[in-house]
Amino acid sequence: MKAVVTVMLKEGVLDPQGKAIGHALGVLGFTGVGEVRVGKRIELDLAETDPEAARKSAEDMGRSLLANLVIESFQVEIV
Amino acid sequence: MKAVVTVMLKEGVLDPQGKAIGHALGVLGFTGVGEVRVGKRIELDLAETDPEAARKSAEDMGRSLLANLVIESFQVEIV
Amino acid sequence: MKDVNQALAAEFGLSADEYQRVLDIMGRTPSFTELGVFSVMWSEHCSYKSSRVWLKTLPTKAPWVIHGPGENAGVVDIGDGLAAIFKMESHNHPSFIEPYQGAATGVGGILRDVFTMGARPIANLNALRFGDPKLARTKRIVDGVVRGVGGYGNCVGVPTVGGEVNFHPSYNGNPLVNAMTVGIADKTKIFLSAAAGIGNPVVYVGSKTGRDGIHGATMASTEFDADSESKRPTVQVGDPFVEKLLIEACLELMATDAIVAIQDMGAAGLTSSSVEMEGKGGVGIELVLDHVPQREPGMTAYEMMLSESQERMLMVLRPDREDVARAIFDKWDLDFAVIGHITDTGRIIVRHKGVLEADIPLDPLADQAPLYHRPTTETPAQAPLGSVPDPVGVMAALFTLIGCPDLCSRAWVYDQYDSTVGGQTVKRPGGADAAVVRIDGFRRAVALTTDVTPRYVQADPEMGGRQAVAEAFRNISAVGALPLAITDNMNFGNPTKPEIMGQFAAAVRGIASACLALDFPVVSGNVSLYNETEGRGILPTPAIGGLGVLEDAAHAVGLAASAGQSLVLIGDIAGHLGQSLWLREIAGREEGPPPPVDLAAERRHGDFVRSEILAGRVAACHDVADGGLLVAITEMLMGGRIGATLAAPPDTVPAHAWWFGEDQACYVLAVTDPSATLALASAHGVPGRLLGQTSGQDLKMADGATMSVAALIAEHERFFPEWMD
Amino acid sequence: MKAAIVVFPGINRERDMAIALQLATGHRPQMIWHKETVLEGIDLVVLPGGFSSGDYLRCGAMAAHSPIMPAIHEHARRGGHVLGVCNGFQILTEAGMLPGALLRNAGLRFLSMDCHLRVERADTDFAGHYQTGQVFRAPMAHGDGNYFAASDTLDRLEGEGLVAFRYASASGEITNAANRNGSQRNIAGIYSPNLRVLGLMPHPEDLVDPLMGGIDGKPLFDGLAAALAA
Ligand SMILES: Nc1ncnc2c1ncn2[C@@H]1O[C@H](COP(=O)(O)OP(=O)(O)O)[C@@H](O)[C@H]1O
Ligand SMILES: [Mg+2]
Repeated sequence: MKAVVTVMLKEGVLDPQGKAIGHALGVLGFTGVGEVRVGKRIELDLAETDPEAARKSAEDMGRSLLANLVIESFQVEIV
Repeated sequence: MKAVVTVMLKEGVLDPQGKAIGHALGVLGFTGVGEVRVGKRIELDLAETDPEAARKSAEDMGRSLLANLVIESFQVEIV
Repeated sequence: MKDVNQALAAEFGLSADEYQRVLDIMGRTPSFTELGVFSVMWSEHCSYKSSRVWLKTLPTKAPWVIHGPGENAGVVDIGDGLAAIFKMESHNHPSFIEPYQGAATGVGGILRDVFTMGARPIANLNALRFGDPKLARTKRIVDGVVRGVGGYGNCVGVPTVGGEVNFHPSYNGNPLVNAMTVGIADKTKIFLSAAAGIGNPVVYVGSKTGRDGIHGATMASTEFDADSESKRPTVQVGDPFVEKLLIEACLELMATDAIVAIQDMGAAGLTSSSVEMEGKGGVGIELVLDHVPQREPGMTAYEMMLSESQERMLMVLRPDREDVARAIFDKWDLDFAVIGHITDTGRIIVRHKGVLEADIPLDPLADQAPLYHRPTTETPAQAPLGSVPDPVGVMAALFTLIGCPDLCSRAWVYDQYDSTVGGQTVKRPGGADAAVVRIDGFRRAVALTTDVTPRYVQADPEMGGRQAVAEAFRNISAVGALPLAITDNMNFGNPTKPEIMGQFAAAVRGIASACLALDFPVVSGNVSLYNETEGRGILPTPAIGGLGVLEDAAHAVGLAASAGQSLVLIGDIAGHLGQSLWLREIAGREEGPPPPVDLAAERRHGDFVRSEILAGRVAACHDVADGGLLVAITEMLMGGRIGATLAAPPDTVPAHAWWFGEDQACYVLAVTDPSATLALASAHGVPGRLLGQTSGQDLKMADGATMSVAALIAEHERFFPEWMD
Repeated sequence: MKAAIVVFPGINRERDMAIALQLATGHRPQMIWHKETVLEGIDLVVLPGGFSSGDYLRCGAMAAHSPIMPAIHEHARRGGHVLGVCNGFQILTEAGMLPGALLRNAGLRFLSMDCHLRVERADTDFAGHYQTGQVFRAPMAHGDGNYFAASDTLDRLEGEGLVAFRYASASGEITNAANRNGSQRNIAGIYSPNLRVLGLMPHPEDLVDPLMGGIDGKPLFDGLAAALAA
């Protein structure tokens, strides 16, 4: 079973990386690019075969390690 | 229109960050975690309103800046 | 928006008395934004209301001091037409909440204090104190803080050249992150913050304003409790890339004559920067917040005035130079906006969307700021220690001490900090008692150190305060530099507790006496109070950042000994074990008075050692500090990967007390002609003694005990990597 | 030798590089802002170390698209010399001027310490003042110096003699312990096929003065000055 944990900065938290990418895209001539936000995509191969159990476990991982809940939030998807 | 560009390391490129996360999850007591891969999720607000044009433009951005095709591959999703 | 009343004022951290004072000054109920302005300006962090009466007693003058406390940073004349500008600042509370960003933005903030005065930053230091290493939380905080310090400092390209790392359970819920920056400027081109010129534009540059860190200044002024989790949205994120651009853009602008006054936006952001600039200049200001570059939609006046978004500066420009300035900030892709102008009203007036959001008279906001003579109680004197038997023997104790968390190698930490960028780092971390950084284009160098031994301060705050300054003096002297001035960072607990305020007052007395005796004035500093968790205070930690100067960087010596040298002790070892690391790590006791500091001896010994170094007669030098004489010697041997044979201690002092007592005013010198050094010392009335000779691979004691230096090194380097990686 | 240092926003070792070049050539190199588009009368173009664009996204990714880059490509195509150090090396790989990529250090920590480099060939304009097999010391200071390339690329680099320096022990052994950032085959620096473009991670420019701990890095600049004299 594969779980994908997506970690993004919370709304309102400065994203210096996104800002710099937005600027660079402008320099490259891409127009009409508004806000850019950068986050992480973490793909986990899990031995668990029950989707609900896998989701619960990935959510635990998100809370305890993968996301820094002070500034980030995360979502889990089972694929 | 929002485009999401997902950038992952290619198969065969060592992912020390993924390895470290896998190790840390083990230390935390999570069992049954196999391979862990870490990539980037880049969310772009685009002024473009046509989904196909937005996709094309995001793909251009992926090729020219967002991914380094020597080590990474990317996918575009329009949401 | 909430009604403004006493309950809201209390939520904002204002006492009933303080709120009454606001009502008296305003003659009406303040607006929400006005209340916000008062609350941050009168917070402990911005107003120094508990500490001001004591800080005033510190010596701040010397012929070489150009600007003492009161400016963004202290400024001293270091010769050759150069000024060194430096300061230390804490980011303790933010670093507990989010270690990486807390530490990173701490570094960013202190850099701005220094380059806002016209200096190019040339060195960073960081004094770190963490809880018990056995706790998982401590590990996480150490990891985040070290990454944060490095992440920011490395990116801005300022070498991180020194600092301290200590552990004690009293910091379990309240780590200390004190960051120091040193910059160099032409001494005739120092930029100050006093605004002037009625009608002059007030200009905002740097990053956009978001909702970051609103009420950070008041957060730094309260204790942590179980609720602090809920205060979390105030975390600020640093952008060192923008800081780097801001440094370059500001320095470029400073080479023109455009700037009338400049001030970084630190704690309490736009509020404190504008209030301070106008207050110092005795003028008024009118701001139109609609022009403030904003990162998020829908921000209110209150939010913009209190935001602590990072990497922003406020300037007053000559009106005819606005275009010159704008072109420079455009070049560096930084926001530039005229957000107001200087007035003659003596008031701060804030408008937003056509509404008058604040109209406050500046004088009373400053003059009538609360000032507390808080009650103090003296720390009771520690009972004398009496004699303590040696349970393990000297070599075994050395092996334990050299590997313990407080004495082991800090390489794991400083190997993550770029210490060489700039190409001027003469003595890197670990290489000498003080870092030595040359000034680009000159022979001259500055010597930098941070010091304090909190367990001494806890046991005897006055002696501990004195010792911290004396150790900084010693570390600077030990590289051959002349100590010039200090910055201090006073980290203490809750000032409303008389015993805490008593620690504070006594530590200030100790610092002041040492500054006077050593001609080593305080030119800048910072106070961090309420460092407590659930009612338990930290060890009182008045960190001292010292700066000295070498006319020629080539004169600097490090601490590594090499083969064929004699080791000479300068100073007297009485074998003082009270509060020593030996007592704690080997005998398991944290007791007794700290070692007494004889300031006249510090001066005499330091001056002698420095003159010997400058005369070229010293190959290496190290002061005796934590761990005592044998630890100091061992550090010199490990540094040079060389062994030594040591003479027996005198009969008058037990061997373990001789080798591990933490007596003050002592140095170990590696020399080739020990008799010349000893003769000169005696001619100067300075005690000296031959300790032994370097040679071979082993440390050999007179009683035959032997240990290979390689084994000592392995033990010394073991702790951090094993713990962290 | 006329040298120019390209100043990208966020780089921070341009002054260190200028000091080293001035020592070797006797004059200050020219500083070129990244928004310029022409390079004229320049023998050596240097891309210095630092954090161009904050090292955000990938190190060097954004600088590789700077307005100055076409002129640098053109300079190299004409056989001009290019030196990229640290961030400069990353920019060269991102711009496709050198093969491979620099990944995050294997230990995921920034590494700031001296390392030892073994000179793989001395018959180039950059390494002429070293001997083949010589070991020299240089400070390194990077978070992303882990050299990666596909194995056929690595084989080609080795086959064509384009590996410039490898991380080594003080006595010249190519060991894992010496390879702290995890680079493939201990590679610390590589050349372009014409040997005129060099990228390397460590900082020889920070070891050109005995006061800073040695002059191990100086031969690189002296060698360049000699090779490109006149
Ligand atoms: N947080 C830090 N950042 C950079 N360097 C540090 C840090 N902590 C310690 N160091 C360096 O490690 C060396 C040893 O530190 P320490 O044992 O505190 O020295 P000392 O006893 O001479 O004051 C010194 O060179 C010091 O500057
Ligand atoms: Mg010391």
